[in-house]
Amino acid sequence: MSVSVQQADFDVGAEIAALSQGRYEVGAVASFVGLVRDVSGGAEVAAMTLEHYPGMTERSLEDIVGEARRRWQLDGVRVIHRYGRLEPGDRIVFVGVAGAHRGEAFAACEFVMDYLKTRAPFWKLEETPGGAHWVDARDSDDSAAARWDTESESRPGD
Amino acid sequence: MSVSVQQADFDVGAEIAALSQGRYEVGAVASFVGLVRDVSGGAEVAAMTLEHYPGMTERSLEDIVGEARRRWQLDGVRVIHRYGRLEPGDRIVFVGVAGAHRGEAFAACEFVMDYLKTRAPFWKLEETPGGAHWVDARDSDDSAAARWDTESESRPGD
Amino acid sequence: MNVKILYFASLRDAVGRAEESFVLPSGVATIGDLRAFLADRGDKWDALAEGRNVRAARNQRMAGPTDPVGPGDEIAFFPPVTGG
Amino acid sequence: MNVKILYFASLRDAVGRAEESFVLPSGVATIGDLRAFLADRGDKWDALAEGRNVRAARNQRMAGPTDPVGPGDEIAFFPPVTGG
Repeated sequence: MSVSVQQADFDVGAEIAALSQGRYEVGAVASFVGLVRDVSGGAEVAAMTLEHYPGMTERSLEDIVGEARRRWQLDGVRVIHRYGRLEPGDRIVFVGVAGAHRGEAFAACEFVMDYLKTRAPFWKLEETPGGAHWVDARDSDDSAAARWDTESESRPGD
Repeated sequence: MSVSVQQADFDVGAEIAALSQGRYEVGAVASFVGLVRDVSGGAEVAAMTLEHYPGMTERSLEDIVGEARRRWQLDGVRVIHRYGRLEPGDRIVFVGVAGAHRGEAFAACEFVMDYLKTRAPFWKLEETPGGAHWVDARDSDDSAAARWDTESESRPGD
Repeated sequence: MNVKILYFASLRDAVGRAEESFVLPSGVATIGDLRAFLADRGDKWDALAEGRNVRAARNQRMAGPTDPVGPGDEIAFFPPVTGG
Repeated sequence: MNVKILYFASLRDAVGRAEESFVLPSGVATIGDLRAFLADRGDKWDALAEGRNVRAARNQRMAGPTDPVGPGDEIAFFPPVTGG
């Protein structure tokens, strides 16, 4: 099970350990944790609610993991994304990638995050002193995802 | 204390959590765990012993962390490197970087690993069926480190 | 020729519904056709008008305006995603 | 004009010692001078000869062949590092 969409929090240390558990060919585990910040575009954020599209969410994350596995030689990939109401400091997302060498693991982990940011159907509703409002998509996320369309797939350190 | 050089294992989940604990401006924690593999250059590896240069090791890691903090806007950096005898599956190194956004955190984490690989005074002695031998440095590590000399410091997703 | 249409996030708030069952009129063959037809309802449906930043999915996969719409499809409209 | 010299890993194995206290001869002003002087001891000290892949540190920071050597310095010679 490489993809989970859930309300519950997750255990980062256990997830990272599971990616190399009993797999002695794994030399590198790159991972990412995304957290709720208490500021957004200058406004104070008291909490946010993550809405998603059940069914499509899991499918889109599985597609992204599949694409990462096609692009790089990987031993394991794990994605967890939460939904529901979250407060500043809460974990939102985990991506962990295991491989023989660090170049592949880093590249694939960042790739999964960049694609997730533009392709997985989640939307954030932020609670600020000015009221609740939907977060706008960021252009920088589009450009982060777009560079994987052109960039060479192999990177130094592989 | 951002740098530790130690024989003991470490708690990955606790280290990652500490990087954002009580810091609600942190939106991204990128991290890396390096592990002992059971193969190296085609040979079976039963164990390895990591030698280091006490004093210089800590200093070189602190220099690398300082350089990362100069290049990117970061909220926290943590490096742990073990020495002594380790077996396949054992953790060798941890690098964790906290920042507001993921682009900076990913870049700085990979930068620290690439610099560490070519600048921190550690040497691996591998135990294989053919006897113990010192691991040769890899050219790909030099090229991975060298790209940070020329590459633009800002990246998409920041 | 029924399709299920879903609306999410700010777009759901704008059109005032999360879901509808919709009988495809003749001439509505693509996602783009469907969106234009819905926008033509006027008033709050303006949120789907051309120029608005709306994304679509067909059967739970991202879809473009030229992708076909067929009977039994699940079509979703939503703003650009903001997860992660 | 004493310096402390350290040897690590395969280079220590080759020269057969981990450390020595060394009185700088006149004319030995740089890391490169020192390395050449040590290599001239011959036999196993060939491991430090020109062309061998040896790195150096001065007072616990990476140093190049043109960096100066002075009294009280801690100079280390070692193969390229392989940590991480």
